[in-house]
Amino acid sequence: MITGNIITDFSLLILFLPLVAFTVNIFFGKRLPRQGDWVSIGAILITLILSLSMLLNMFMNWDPDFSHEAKFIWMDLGAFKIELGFWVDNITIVMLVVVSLISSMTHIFSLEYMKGDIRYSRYYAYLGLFTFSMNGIVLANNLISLYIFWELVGVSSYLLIAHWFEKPSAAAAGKKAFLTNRVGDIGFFIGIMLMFTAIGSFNIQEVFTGVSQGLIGGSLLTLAGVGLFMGAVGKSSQFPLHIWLPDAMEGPTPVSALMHAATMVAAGVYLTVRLFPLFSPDALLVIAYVGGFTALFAASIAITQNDIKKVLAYSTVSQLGYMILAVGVGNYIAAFFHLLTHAMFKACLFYGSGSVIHAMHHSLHELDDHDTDPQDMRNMGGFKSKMPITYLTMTIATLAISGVPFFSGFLSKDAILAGSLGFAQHYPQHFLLPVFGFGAAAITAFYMFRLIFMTFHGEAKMPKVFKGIHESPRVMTFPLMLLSGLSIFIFYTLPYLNPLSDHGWFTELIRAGDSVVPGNPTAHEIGEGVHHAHYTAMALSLLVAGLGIGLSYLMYLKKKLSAEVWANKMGLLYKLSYNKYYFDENYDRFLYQPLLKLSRAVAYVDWDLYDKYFINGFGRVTKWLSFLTGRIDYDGLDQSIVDGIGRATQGFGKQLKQVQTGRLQNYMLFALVGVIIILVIQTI
Amino acid sequence: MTVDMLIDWFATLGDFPVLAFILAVVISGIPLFLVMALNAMVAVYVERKVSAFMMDRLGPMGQGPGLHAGKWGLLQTVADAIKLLVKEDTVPESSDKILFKMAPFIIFIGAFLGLAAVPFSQTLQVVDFNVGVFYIIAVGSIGVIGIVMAGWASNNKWSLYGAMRSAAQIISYEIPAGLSIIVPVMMAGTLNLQELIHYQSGTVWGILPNWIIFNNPFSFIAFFIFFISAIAETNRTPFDIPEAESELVAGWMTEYSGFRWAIFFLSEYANMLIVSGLAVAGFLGGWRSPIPGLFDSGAWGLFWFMGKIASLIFVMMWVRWTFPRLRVDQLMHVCWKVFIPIAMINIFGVGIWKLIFG
Amino acid sequence: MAKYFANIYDTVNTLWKGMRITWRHMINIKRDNVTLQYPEERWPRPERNIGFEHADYNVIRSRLHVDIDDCIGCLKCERACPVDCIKIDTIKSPNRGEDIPEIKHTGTTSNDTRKALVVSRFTIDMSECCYCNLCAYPCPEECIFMVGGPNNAKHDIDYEFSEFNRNDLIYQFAKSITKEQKESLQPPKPKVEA
Amino acid sequence: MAEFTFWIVVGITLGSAFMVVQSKNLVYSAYALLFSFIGVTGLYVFLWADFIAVVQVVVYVGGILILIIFGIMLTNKITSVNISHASVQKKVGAVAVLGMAFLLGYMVISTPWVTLANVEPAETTAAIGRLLMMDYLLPFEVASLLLLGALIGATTLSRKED
Amino acid sequence: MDSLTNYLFVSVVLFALGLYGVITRRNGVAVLMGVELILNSANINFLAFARFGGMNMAGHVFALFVIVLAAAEAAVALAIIINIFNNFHTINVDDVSELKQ
Repeated sequence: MITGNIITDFSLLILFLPLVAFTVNIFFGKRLPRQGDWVSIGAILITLILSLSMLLNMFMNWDPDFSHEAKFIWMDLGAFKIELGFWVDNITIVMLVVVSLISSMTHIFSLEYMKGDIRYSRYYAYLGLFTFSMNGIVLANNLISLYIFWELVGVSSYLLIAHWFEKPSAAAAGKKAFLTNRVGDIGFFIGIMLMFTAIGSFNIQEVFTGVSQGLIGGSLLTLAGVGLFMGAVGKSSQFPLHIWLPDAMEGPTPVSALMHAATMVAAGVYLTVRLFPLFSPDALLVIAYVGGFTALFAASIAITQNDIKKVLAYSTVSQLGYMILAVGVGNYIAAFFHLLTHAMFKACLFYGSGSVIHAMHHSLHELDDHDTDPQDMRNMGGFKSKMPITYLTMTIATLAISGVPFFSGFLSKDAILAGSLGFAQHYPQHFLLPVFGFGAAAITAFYMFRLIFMTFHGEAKMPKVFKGIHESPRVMTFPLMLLSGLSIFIFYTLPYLNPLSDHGWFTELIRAGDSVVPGNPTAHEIGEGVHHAHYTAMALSLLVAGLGIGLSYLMYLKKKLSAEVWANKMGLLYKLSYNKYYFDENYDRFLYQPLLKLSRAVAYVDWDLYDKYFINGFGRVTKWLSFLTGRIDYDGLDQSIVDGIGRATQGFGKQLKQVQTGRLQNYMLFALVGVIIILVIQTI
Repeated sequence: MTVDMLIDWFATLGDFPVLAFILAVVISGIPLFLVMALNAMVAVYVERKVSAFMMDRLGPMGQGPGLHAGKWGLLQTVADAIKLLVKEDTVPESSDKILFKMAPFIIFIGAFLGLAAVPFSQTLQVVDFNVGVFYIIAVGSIGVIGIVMAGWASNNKWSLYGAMRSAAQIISYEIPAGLSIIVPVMMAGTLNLQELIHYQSGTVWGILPNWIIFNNPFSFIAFFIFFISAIAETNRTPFDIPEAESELVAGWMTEYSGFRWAIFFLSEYANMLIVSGLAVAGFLGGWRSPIPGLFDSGAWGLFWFMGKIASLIFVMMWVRWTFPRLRVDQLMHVCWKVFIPIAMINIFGVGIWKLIFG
Repeated sequence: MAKYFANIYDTVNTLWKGMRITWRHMINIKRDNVTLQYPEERWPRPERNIGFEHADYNVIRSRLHVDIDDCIGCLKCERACPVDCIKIDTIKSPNRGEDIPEIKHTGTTSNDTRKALVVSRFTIDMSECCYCNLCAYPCPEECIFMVGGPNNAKHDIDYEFSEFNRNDLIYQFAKSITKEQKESLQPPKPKVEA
Repeated sequence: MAEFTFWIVVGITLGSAFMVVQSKNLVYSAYALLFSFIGVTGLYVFLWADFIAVVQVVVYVGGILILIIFGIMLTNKITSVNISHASVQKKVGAVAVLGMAFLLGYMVISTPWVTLANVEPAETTAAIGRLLMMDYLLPFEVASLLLLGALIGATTLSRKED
Repeated sequence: MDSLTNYLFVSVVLFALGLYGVITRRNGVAVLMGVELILNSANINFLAFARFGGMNMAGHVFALFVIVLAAAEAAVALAIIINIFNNFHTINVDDVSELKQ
C-alpha cells in the first residue's frame, strides 16, 4: 500500500515533471531530435502512470475519509508565515487523473495535429507549463499557492491561445482571455485577503476551522465567498465573464480540448467544490443563480452558432454553468461528478471536432482553397462514411452530453438536476433554478445533435472538399476512442452495473462534507432532498433530452421542420442568440470606450503637462550646474592635483623599474629576503 | 594480517623487536615472491597452451617428464626460466646505466607491494589495510614510473614511445577502473578488502550468491568496465599498444634481456594476479564459495579465491588471443568517451539503488 | 545518443561472437588440431610419385649411406669431402680377403675385390654434410651414395633424420668393434731393441 | 624498531629531496622526487594518516610525477640521455634559504607546543568522508570546481591552435 | 619519533630544500619540483598537528585539499611550461624575461 511519504513524493513528481519538460523544451527544444516532443510526452505519461497508481491506491484503500497533507514553510517572517504544501484526498486524486489523462491525450493528439508547426517545441513546452500549473491548483493546500498556480494557469492559457499570434484574431483572443480572467482574479484575491485578515491563515483546512469557529461570519463571509467565487466566474467563464471562452477557440483545437473543456475551466468548478464548506447561504444562492443562468443562456447561444468549435465552446460554458448550479444548490459532489464525466466526453468532442477540422483543412489545402472556413458546419455534411471512427466516438460523446441513459452524462446530469429540483422543493421561491437546468438540458440535447447531424449526416455540402476528406491517423483517433470509451456509464458506477443510478465507487469514495458555516444545511439534509427528487428529476431529464433530440432529428435530419422558418419566426430572439446577445459590443460601448477616454485624459496630463514643464525644467537646471562643476573639475583640479600626482608617479616608476629584471627567481628571492627581514624584526 | 600476527608471535618468544620485524617481513615476503614466481610460471605455461589451442595448435609439448612429445611440455616454463636466468645481462652502451638497472626493480616493487594486500583467504593476507582497495590501486601507479624509467633509460625511440604510450594508457584507464571499483565500495561501505568480502555473504534472490556483481545491474556493468580497464592496465592485448611487437619491437622492454627481462615478466603476470584479485574481492565474492554456505570455510577459501582468479586470468588470455590490437585513438576513445561516462552513471545509479533498496 | 548506445551494443555483440569462436576452437582442439608432433608423427609419404620415376630422379640428395660390407677403406671419400664430415679409421686385416666372423667382417666386396683393411670406424656427421655428392664419385666400389633416386634399389629414400641430440646425427656405419678385438687385429708391435 | 625506521624514512625523504634540488640531471631530479614522495608517504603512515598516505601515492606518484616526467620529455630534445640543467644565484639563494631555515627552526624550538595524547583513530577514511561532506562541504565543492577549472585550463593551454 | 618537533624539523628542512630549488633552478620543470616539495612539507605539518596537536581529522582534510591543489597546480603549470616551450623553445625561466622593463 502506498504510504503517506510516497504520496508526497508522487505528488512532487506529478507536479514537477511537466515543469521539467517545459524547461527542457523551452531552452533546448529546437535542438533536440523531433523537437523535443518526446520529452513532454514522456513526462506526461509518467505523470499519468503516477496518477493512475494513486487512483489504484485509492480503490485499494477504499477510504472515503482519506486525506493527506504535506507542507513546508516557504516564508517565515516571524508572526507571518506562508506555508506551501499538498492536500491530497480522493477529490484531488480523481482530479489529478483527469488532468493528467486529458493532458496526455492532448500531447498524443497534438503529435499529428501540430505536425510541422513552426513553434512545435514551444507548443509542447507551454503544454508542460500548463499541466504543471493545473496540477499545482489541484494539489494546493492553501489559498496563496492556489492563487499562484491560478495565475500561472492564466499565463499558460494566454500563451497557448495566442499560439498562432501571427493571426490578429488569435493574439486578440489571448489578450481577451487574460484580461477577462484578471477581472475575476481581482475578486478572488479580495476573497483570499478577506479570509486571511479574518482568520490569519491561508491553509484551506485552517480556514475551514476558522469559519466554523465563527472568526468570520455574516455579510463579510458572504462577501469573501462571492469574492472567491469571482475567481471561479472568471476561470470557468460564467456569466458575465463568459465572453473570453468562445474567442479562445482561436487556439489549436487540442488546446481547446485540454484547457477550455476539461481542465482549466474546470479549475473554477474545482475551486468552488474545494471551498464549498465555507460559502454562506447567500453566497451559495448567488452561485446557484449565476450558474443556472449561465447554463441556459450559453445553451441558447449555442443553438445558432455555425462554427463547430464555437458550438462546443458555448456548450462548455453551459455545462460549467450546470456544475456551478449544482455547487450553488449544495449538491457539490454532483458538480464534481459532472466535472469528471464532462471532462471525458467534452474532450472527446473537441478532439473529434479537431479531427474533422484537420481533415477539412487538409482537404482544403490540397484544393489550394484558403478562403473557405474549415470550421464552418455549413460546409460539412455526410462525413459519416469518410470518418467512421470520429463519427462513432463523437456520437457516443454526444449521447453522453445529452444525458441519454447508459452514458456517463446521464448519471451526472441527473444528479445535478435532482439536486436543483430538491433545492426548489425545499425553497419553492427559487423555482427558477430547476427551470434553468431542465431548459438547458433540452437545448443541449438539441444543439449537440444539430452538430452531429450537420457534420456527419445528410449529403455533402461541398462535394469537392468532401472528396478529400479522410479518417485521421492513429495518434489522433486513439485519444478519441479512449475518451469515448470512458464516456460509458460503467466506468463511474463500478462495482455496480445499474445504468440508471449513479451508485458506484464515485459516490462511495467521494462523500460530501458538511458546510462549516453555521446555519447551512448539512450534507445529509441535502442528500435527503436530492434523493427525494431523484425519480422525478430522472423522468423529467429523460423527457427533455428526448424532446431536444427529437426536435433536432426532425429539423436537421428529416428536414420536416425548416430551421430557417423557425429562425424567422423567432426573429429577435434568433438575432440575439446569433449575435451572442451583443455582449462584446455592449462591453465595448459601456466599459472600454469610457475607460479609454479617461485614460487619454490622464495621459494628456501626464505627458503634456507634468513631463514637459516639471521634469524637463529639472533637467535644464541640472545641465547648467553640471557645466559649472565640469569647468572647475577639468581646468582646476585635474591640471594641478591629479596630473601632478601622475607625473610624480611616473618619475618614481622610472627609477624603480631598474629593479625589474624580468627573472622570476630574482623576484622570489626578493620576496624571501623580505620575509626573512620581517621575521627577524618580529623575533627581535 | 600475517605480518602483525607474526610480530605478535615473536613478541611472545622474547624481546627482540628489530629482528622480529625483519623476520616477519622476510617470512611473509618469501612466500609472496614464490607466489609471484609460481604464478608467472604457471600462467606462462597456460597462456602458451591456451593460445595454441585457440589457434588449433598444440603448444609446447617437448619439455616435461620423459622429455618427449605427448607429455604436454610441463616443464617448458622451467626451461624458459633457466634460460632467462643464465642469459647474459646486457646493458646498452648509450643507455643511462643507473636508471636502466633500477627500472625493473621499481616495477617489481610496485607489483610486490600490491600483492601484499591481496586477500588470498580469510587469514592468508600479508597486510590487512583499512584502505586496501585504494592501496592496491595506488601502488599500481608505482609501476608506471618504472615503465617510464625503463623506456627513457634505454635511450631508444621504441622504448621511449612504448613507455609514453604505456604511461598514458595506464593513467587513463586507472580512472574507469577506480570509478568502477567504487561501486562495490559504495555497496559495502568499506575500503577494507576483508570487510568487502564479508559483506558479500548470503544470497541474493535466494539462489545466487550475494556477490556484488549480482547485487544490482549497475555493479554488473561496473564489473565489466573494471575488468576491461584491468586488462588495459596490465598492457595486454587488445590494449597492448605500448609493447606492440609489430610497431615498437617490444616497447619499453626492447633493450632488456635475461634476468631483468624476467623481472618485467614476473611483474606483469603478478599485476594480472593483482587486478584479478581486486576484481574477485570486489565483485565476485572473494574467497566465498559460489554455493552459499557450502565449502565456505578454512582452506576452501584459498581454493575458491585462486579458482576465481584463475578463471579471470583465463578470460584475459582468451580475450588476448581473440581480438586484434586497438589503435591509440580508439583506446582513448573507449576510455574517455565510453567507460568513464558509463562508470559515472553507474556510481550515480548505485547511489540511488542503495537509497531505495539499501 | 542512440548511435552511441547502438555502437556499444554492437561492440558487445561482436566481442561475444569473437570470443565464442575462439572458445569453440579451444575446446575442440582434438578435432581441430593441425600440429604434427614431428619426430613421433610424420606426414605419410605420398603414394604416387611426382611425375616421373624415382630412378630417373638422379639429382636427389637426401642422405648419405654407406654399404659397409663393400667398403674397402680407401679413404677416397674422406679426402673428397669438402667439409670433412666423413671420418674413417682402418686396421690392417690379418689375412687379406678373408672373413673375420667375430667382428662380422666380410673379406670380399660384392665386386669380388678382396679387402685388405678392416674398417673400424666410419662416421658421417650429417649435421655437417653439405650434400655436395662429391664423396660418391671417387668411390671405387660405389658403396657410398645418396639414398633414394637412382639408388632406390639399394636403399629406401630417407629425408627425415631429425634427432633430439646433435650427436645422434653422427651416423655410424662401421661394424662395432670392441677394444680387445681391435688390439687382437693389430700386428704385434715390433720390440724396439734397446 | 619504529624509531630506527622513522629515521631511515626521514633520511630517504630529505636525501632524495636534496638530490632533487642538487642533481645536474633533470631526469635524476624527477626520479629522486619519486623517492622523496615515497618517504613522505612513510612519514604520513607514522602520523596515522593511512588514507592520506594512499592518496599521496595515487596523486603524487601516479599523477604529478608522471606529469612532470611527461613535461620533461615533451620539452627537451630527448635524443640525449643527459638532460642537464643549471642553477643560478646559488650562493645568494643558499644563504637566504639557510636564513629562512634557521628562523623557522628557531621558531619550532622556541614555541611551547601543546601536545595532546591522541589515540590512533580506527577509521580515518570514514571520518574524513564525514568531515568533507558536512563541515567542509563548501571547500570540498570549491576544490572540485578548482580541479575542473585546472582540467579545462590545462587542456586549453596545451592544445595546438588550429 | 613520538614528538612533534621532529616532524616539524623534517618539514622545515624539506621546505628549505624546496625553496632552494624554486629559487636557484633555471629549468621550469625543476622549479615545479621544488614547489611540490614545499607543498609536501606543508602537508607534513598539517598531519603532525593532526596527530599531536588538537587538529585531529581536520588536519587530514586540509592535507587532502593541499593534495588537490597540488594536482591542479601541476597540471596547469605543466601546460604553461609546454606553452612556453612552444613559444620560446626553451623552458629556462630566466631566458623568458618578457616581464623585464
